[in-house]
Amino acid sequence: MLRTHLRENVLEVTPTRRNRVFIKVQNGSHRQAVKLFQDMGGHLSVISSVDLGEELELVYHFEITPLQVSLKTSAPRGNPRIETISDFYPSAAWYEREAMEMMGIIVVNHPDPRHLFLPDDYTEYPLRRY
Amino acid sequence: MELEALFSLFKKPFTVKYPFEPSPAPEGFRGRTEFTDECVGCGACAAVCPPKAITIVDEKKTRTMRIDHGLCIFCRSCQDICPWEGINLTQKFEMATLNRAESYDEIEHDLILCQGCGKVITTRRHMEEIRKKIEKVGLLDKDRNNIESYCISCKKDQFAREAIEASQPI
Amino acid sequence: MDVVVQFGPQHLALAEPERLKVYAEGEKVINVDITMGYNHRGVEKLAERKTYEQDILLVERICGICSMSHPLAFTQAVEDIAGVTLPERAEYSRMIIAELERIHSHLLWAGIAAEIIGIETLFMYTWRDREFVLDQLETITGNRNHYAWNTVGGCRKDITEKQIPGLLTALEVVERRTEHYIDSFLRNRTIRARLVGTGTLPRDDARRLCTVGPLARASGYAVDVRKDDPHLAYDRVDFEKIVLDEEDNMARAKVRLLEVFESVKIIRQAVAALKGLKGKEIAVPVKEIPPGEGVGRYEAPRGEVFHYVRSNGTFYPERVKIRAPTYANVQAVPVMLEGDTLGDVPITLASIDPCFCCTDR
Amino acid sequence: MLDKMVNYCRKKSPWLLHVSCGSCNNCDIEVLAALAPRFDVERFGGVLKPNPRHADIIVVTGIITLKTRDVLKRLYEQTMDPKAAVAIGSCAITKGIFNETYASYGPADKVIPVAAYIPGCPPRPQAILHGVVTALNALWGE
Repeated sequence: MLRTHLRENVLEVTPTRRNRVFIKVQNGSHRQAVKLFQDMGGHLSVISSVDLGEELELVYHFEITPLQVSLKTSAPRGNPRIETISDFYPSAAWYEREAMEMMGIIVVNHPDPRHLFLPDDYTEYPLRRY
Repeated sequence: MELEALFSLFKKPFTVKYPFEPSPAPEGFRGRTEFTDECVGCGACAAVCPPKAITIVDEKKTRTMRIDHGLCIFCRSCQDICPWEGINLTQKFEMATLNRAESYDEIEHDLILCQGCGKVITTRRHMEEIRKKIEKVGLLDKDRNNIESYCISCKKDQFAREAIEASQPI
Repeated sequence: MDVVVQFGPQHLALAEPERLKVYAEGEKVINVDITMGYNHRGVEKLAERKTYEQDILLVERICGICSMSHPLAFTQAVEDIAGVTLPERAEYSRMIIAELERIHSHLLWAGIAAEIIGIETLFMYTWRDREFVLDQLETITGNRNHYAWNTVGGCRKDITEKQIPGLLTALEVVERRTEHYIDSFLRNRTIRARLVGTGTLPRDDARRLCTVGPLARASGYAVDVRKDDPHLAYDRVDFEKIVLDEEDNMARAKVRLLEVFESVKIIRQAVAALKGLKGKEIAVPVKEIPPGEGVGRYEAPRGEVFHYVRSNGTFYPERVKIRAPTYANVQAVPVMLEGDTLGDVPITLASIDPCFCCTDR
Repeated sequence: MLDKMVNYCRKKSPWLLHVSCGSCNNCDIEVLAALAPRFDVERFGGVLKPNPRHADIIVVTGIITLKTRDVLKRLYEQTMDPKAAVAIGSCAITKGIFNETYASYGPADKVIPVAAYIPGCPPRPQAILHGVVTALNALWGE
């Protein structure tokens, strides 16, 4: 169903055990997908950030009973800009704040881009691997 | 609640009399970690220890293995991995100390050094145990009795030299 | 924007260091600003430097009360990647420890809540009865809180026949005492005055803010991973999902105390099942963990614990993401406090059973 | 003579200030459990006081995280003399399993002087009682 909505923006679909599907979409079209999930009554579990080397990835984990969907989107390391989804899910705001301070992803249009866990004067991104 | 208070009047106190009476830990409690006499000094415990509380220091001909009780997290990984039952978690829990430097447990082992290059091979006890195991299987080469006093790279060299010597036409 | 009241980092009502800025107008709370991070230990980064076996012990030490839930979610994720099926005996014994933990956590919460609203007697009583559960955990696992029970593919220790009678007696004591506590919570006028009608979280807000656990269930939003996405042997035992729709602090207290009975029910069934599985293996060996991604979820006492593990085929995981239940729930605190009085701040904050050490990691 | 008496009185009523500096909550709970009916520190006159001005003994748990260092320092300064700090658990003594983390300044004795150490992860409440009694004996005489 997602394919019909997003067409060429879906890059990769990998199902795993236990009803979970990992879907990779192009940066920018993730907002459409998230809106779709919200209309379907999805529950946002968490947003995790991964350092892939050349790209920084955000993984949005949703639970849309009975299916569980993990939506991935990535941005290049030099300019890691990904648009916020906190207007759909208010609880995403904190997860995005964490991704910003830990991984150095710039979340565009974030309502409250302060540090969440680290002290305000901490400038490194501790979770970057490469 | 009122009844509860009334009943409590006639009950034995629930509080343990701990410092005045011993309060032993149950069997299987993960308390103070100690080396036993069975330890051969192989160092498997140091490799699995999550906080790296077991340190190995090789100095001249002795190996000192030391567990720092302040760093230990009492997870029993070392006891599970040890093939010789050389380390175990006792039921002692009274470890409070005023001097941080004295809260450790230590064991010393003799080392075998390579006769070729002087590198550390392993401890004497460990080698004895390995010999016993090999003897059991019947793989021990009677001719080369001192083979274990060389490290692997020296052993390779020696083997190669012997092979060359053997292949030399006389 | 009249008064700004600071709570913490060192505060009577908070055992953990966390800071709340409460903006109030007179007595009425307008907004709450929560500063996190006083407990941040960098577990996610540390997990990348340790092996999977060591990581289980590390994630156990994220939280002292959920010290079974985090390893369960983590091993579930890793076992997912490795494609391991657990032996049945390991499933049941893991479940027993996890449910014992739920009982002691809920009793602990009841005590803390009672102390916060000023009833120290109830605190003493609940913490006394909690000791029965902790004694059992100590004899079974070897430590009162950090159990070191799990390994990838099973358990490290087995529940022996000798330990079962003691376990069943402790359950009886807990069951009898919990009835008494429910009675006290429902009848005591002081407790009712403090709990009924305060800290309201409407059902729509609970859904919108993606809350989990007893907080969501007390607001009529029925999420329970044990039922929705059963792991271990939860689909083979009979228990109920407790959902109330009173939406206030009292409902949360009721949900937690009623869940103690369900846990007792689950443990009894699991012990009976263990008797039928005598002499079976408790762990399957796992040789290697292939590259891949896995997700582990478990219903901790406070709600859903979420672990996302990505492996790259080596002994060390590439990324571990941990979402503790309080992380999702604490964002609902401003909504719950809005319009309440300043005196209700501690109990409303306590009613989500906050575990900031989980949240900060 | 007077000193002896004062010390005797102090030993009979050690008031504890519990400071959690980024622990896993477990040592905190065991400290609380030591106050609960089973172990009951009040037998020795010990009372948990959240206010540093009232406390004699500071109980420190947890690695000292980036944000809590200043808090701990300030609380130690605010406590009245004579005072003593007790580090509980592996984290407060050496950082324990978190010893490679980026988010910590170091163990408790790097920030404040520590009088006694109670190893354990977490220590049993009995071990905490034993540790507090050891510290009291060492500080204010047998």
